[in-house]
Amino acid sequence: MDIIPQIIVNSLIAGSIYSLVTLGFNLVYGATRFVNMVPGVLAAIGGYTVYYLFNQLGSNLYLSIIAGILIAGIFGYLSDHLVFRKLRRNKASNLVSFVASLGIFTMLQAVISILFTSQFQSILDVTQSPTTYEIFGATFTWIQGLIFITAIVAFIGLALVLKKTGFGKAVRAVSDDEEVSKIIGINTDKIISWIFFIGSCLAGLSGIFIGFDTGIRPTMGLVIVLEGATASIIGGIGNIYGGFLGAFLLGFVENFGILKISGEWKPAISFGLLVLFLLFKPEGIMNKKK
Amino acid sequence: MKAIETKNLKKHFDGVYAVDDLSIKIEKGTITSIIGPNGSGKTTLINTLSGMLEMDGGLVVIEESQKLTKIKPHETPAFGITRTFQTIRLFEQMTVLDNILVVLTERQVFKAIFDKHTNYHLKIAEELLKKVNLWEKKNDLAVNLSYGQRKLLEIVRALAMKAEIYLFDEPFAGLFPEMRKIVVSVMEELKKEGKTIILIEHDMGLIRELSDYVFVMDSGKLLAEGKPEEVLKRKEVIEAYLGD
Amino acid sequence: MDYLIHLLILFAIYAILSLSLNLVMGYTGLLSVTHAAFFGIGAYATGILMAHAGFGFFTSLIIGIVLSGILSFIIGAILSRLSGDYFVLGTIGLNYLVLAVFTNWYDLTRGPLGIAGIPKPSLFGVSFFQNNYFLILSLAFLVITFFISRFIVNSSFGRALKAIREDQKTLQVFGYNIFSYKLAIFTISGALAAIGGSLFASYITFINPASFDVMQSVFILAIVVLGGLGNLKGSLLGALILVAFPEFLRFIGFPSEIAAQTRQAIYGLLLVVLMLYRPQGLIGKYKL
Amino acid sequence: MSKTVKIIIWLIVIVVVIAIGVSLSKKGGDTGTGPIKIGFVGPLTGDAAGIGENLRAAVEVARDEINTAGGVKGRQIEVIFEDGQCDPKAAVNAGNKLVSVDKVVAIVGGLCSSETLAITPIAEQAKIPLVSPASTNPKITEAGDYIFRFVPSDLFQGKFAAEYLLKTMKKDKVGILYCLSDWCTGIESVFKQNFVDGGGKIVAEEGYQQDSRDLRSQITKVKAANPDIVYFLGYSDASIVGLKQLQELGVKVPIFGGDAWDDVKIAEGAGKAANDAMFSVTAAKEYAQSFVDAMKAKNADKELNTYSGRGYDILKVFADIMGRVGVDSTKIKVELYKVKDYQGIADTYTLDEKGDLSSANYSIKKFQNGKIILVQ
Repeated sequence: MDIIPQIIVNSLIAGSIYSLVTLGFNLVYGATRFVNMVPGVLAAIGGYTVYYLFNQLGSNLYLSIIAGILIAGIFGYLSDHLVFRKLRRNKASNLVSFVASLGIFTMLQAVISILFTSQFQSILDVTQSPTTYEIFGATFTWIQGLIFITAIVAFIGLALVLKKTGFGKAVRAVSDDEEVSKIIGINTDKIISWIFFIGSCLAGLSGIFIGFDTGIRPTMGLVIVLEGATASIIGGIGNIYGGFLGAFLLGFVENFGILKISGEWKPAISFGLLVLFLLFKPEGIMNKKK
Repeated sequence: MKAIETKNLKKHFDGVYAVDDLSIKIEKGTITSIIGPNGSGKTTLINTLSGMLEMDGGLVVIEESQKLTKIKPHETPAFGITRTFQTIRLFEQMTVLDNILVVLTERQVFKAIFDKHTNYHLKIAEELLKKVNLWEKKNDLAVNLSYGQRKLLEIVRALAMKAEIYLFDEPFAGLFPEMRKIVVSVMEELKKEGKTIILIEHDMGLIRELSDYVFVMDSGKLLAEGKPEEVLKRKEVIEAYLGD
Repeated sequence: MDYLIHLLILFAIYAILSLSLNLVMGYTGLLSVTHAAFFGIGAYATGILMAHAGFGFFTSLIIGIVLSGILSFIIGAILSRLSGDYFVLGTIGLNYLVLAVFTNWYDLTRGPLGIAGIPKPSLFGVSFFQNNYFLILSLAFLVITFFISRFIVNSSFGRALKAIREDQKTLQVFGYNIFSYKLAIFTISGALAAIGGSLFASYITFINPASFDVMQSVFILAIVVLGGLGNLKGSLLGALILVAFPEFLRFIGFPSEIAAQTRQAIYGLLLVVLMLYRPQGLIGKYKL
Repeated sequence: MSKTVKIIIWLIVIVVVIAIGVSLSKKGGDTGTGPIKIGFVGPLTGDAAGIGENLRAAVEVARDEINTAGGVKGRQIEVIFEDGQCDPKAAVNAGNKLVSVDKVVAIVGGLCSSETLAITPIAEQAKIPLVSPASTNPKITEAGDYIFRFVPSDLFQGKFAAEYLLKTMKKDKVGILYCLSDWCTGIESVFKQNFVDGGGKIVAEEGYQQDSRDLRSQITKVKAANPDIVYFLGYSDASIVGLKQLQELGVKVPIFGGDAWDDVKIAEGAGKAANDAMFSVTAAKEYAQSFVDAMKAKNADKELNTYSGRGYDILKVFADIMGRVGVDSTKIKVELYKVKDYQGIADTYTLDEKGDLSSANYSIKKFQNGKIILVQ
């Protein structure tokens, strides 16, 4: 049998999940200019919120999902409000912000482990086998289809918001130059808070989807945020269009890569790609060379 | 003898030329001022000459012999070029003394590991720092000095290089009169030693007082050149400034 | 009190690691999240040579140092071309790559099975099997590492490193080839970290890839940041605190089910608080 | 001047530290009164914490039973639980503390082979018997005189699986999926060798990271190689995901796994996707209802696996031996080598001269609608 269609589908699924994280990562990076590890742990928070509400308390699934997204968003907002905003006031360097984000990441990840144990958990009721669809001999489940569609919708939605609305203009202004935006009367703290909130909601959403598709565990965040960062470097850091493209490219390279070499090298492929891009095309595919 | 020349030098940012086909010649042993309104490309010129920006076209000639189309920053001392910065760039979280010693001591990696400063270096540093009244502050971090002191430290750091060509980017800006006097005397001393100084300055009084020759830049191009007293009288020069 | 000795040995190993990282981070200003890779290279070199090839500890140690030096030279050559955020991400990526090699180069590293039965060192017939002898050995290496590091930071080379940290572009104008400086300090730092790795392999007697992952790099980074950037004594202090702290929790009867996580939560919090109020660490001389 | 002073201070500090160390290193040992201390090392946090907590509960059940029955020669047993996190460094921390601070007379553990391999030198040096209920790494056989285990080495299981697939199931084209851990790679290499030697063919061999949750591309490759059967080695988490993804991707051939699948969580987590997937598992014994009830009382009945029973058996054996020869570690060791046909709740144990089980019996189980059923 021909396995190419299946590998393509696998790549698209992986790419869709990466793209959600990458969208959030790039949005926040664009405005704050530092590598933020927090979205990784927010993905875990999103997943665990749904797990807690839906699996443990038996709430409505859709309400749980909305709650999961919002709580990830709120945590992201709080991280900005309590830590990063102060660091901006202190004129802290991007490295200080990075270390602080690493601290928040480590701390929240540990708290999740204490509350929910380090065990792997599945969210959906798995005693029923999932509905699968077939296309050109490649199969995928309805949840994977949903992930793909959501990724596309989230991307288009975000692109439209940034292009068409006043809020989008303000976001772009802040991303271009925070100081100037402040001078021309934009409340940059407020805009950045919103950016954090939206970016974190996207990270939470990706965590929830990962929970549906496979499952969740407290330490899931590191790989998620690094894959997100890798995809955004490939596409062009801070550029949401580039990030979207980079996410899918990463998905394809990873999954096609192991066609030729054995599966155990999969993580090496993505990080190898990261290092190659850093060296030879650090501005990424979509950004202009500096 | 020309200390340094540019021939059709070009530097652009995203297609906007900051230095546009500039050809100037600077006589050795003189103080040459470069003036012009903000954004006329003065600092870009200095950055290009010191290798901090890559040139996009043209040529730089050192002492009428070495023709350069590409200048790497760490090679500029070999051409006898050193500089100060418009916005102060000290090694902030290092002591005043270390700021000087770092430009005096060994550059080769392997030698540098087994090298510490010698008394000779220390004597030079002492001499230089005393010149600008910073010797007592030698163990303070550069970041803790006052603005004027920082400006002076940057100037003596350049002096420590023992260069042939000094690029001073607004060395007087924000200084009190007594500090200005120190800087003026430093420059006169350098000139006496036969060194070449390229000075960016806005204060017309100082330019008249100090410089032997003036280039006026506007939008990356050469607008006028000549002796200060005659250039500063020209109509197009006055207009360029007033239009700013 | 073998337990105290054990803790002091761990302290010595982590102090060596944080001293060597401080050279790169605190003195040269390069935020590296890949130190566990060098730690691992040293450990694997010693483990493989001693357990599988029958070499002695000191030969393995020297080979480990040289090997780690060479590899960190190569890694440094890649990383020295990057700066800022790209540098940080590059170091994380390289840590993953090195880890992937540990995990997948089965014939050499025995993959996830790890290398077991690594012997303890012996010198002139004296075996360091007893922990108190091993402690002397570890402390001796710590002292050597400390003085090498101090020699380096007090030299002209060290002064130039600090200047790179402060403003590398300006330093270039004064005639420094900063690329070779960064490369040199990366190589030295990697080689010194290998000492920690060798001691670790020979002390724990068993190594597997999981000990050298990114979180381990983060832990070493936390030691350096906590103790103090740009101050070698800070690295000693940081290592002492972070090695002793979990044991303190253990002894005040903290429930062991959540001890490991609580420790993580606390040192995460510690990093945040330090960055907000004291970015140079406890006795640091440099703010990131 | 101040520099020399500093160096001298340093030297003094070092000398003092060493002097304290040497003087304190003389051991007290068991005093003959108070409770008898037994050490425990296992993952109480981290990925394997679930199995670790279960093992802990089983050891507690054994301890409570012994103590309620009057203890050992009138002395109560106290078990000191330390977290090894499945990490060598954490295990060494724990092992050192047990040996030198608590001065335990014997150790149960570790669970992961990485823990056990890291603490065996400590136990060996301190001459304290250590019995692992779960570490299957073949290396442990040679780990030392004081090192025992109540679980068969992986060598047995890899060989058993190869023979079972070839002879009983008559499948000779296998596709292997295995995780990158000591347990998976250990069994995989033995299996591979025996399977090929027995005339079988390996058509695909794909590894995956232990914490990976996306095995689709590996499975796609395995499926494309058209195997008769898939040999899938993994721990609970990855196995749940992998079994689901095998089903999603339409792999219709039988699936066979290893003893880590003896975990109800997989049956529940993977649901129908796991149906009919078989696995080899050590020990055929069904737990007695009293043990299950006691575990239930500790809230630990959800993931009853073979290891918890083995942990229970180890503590019972310790109590039995100490009741006969006292708490002298060397005597306990000698008695451990004499364990023969000991009827435990999880298995019947006979130890060989290396401290390993002399033979291993495997049975076959399978998943069925969220439950685990014994096949043979």
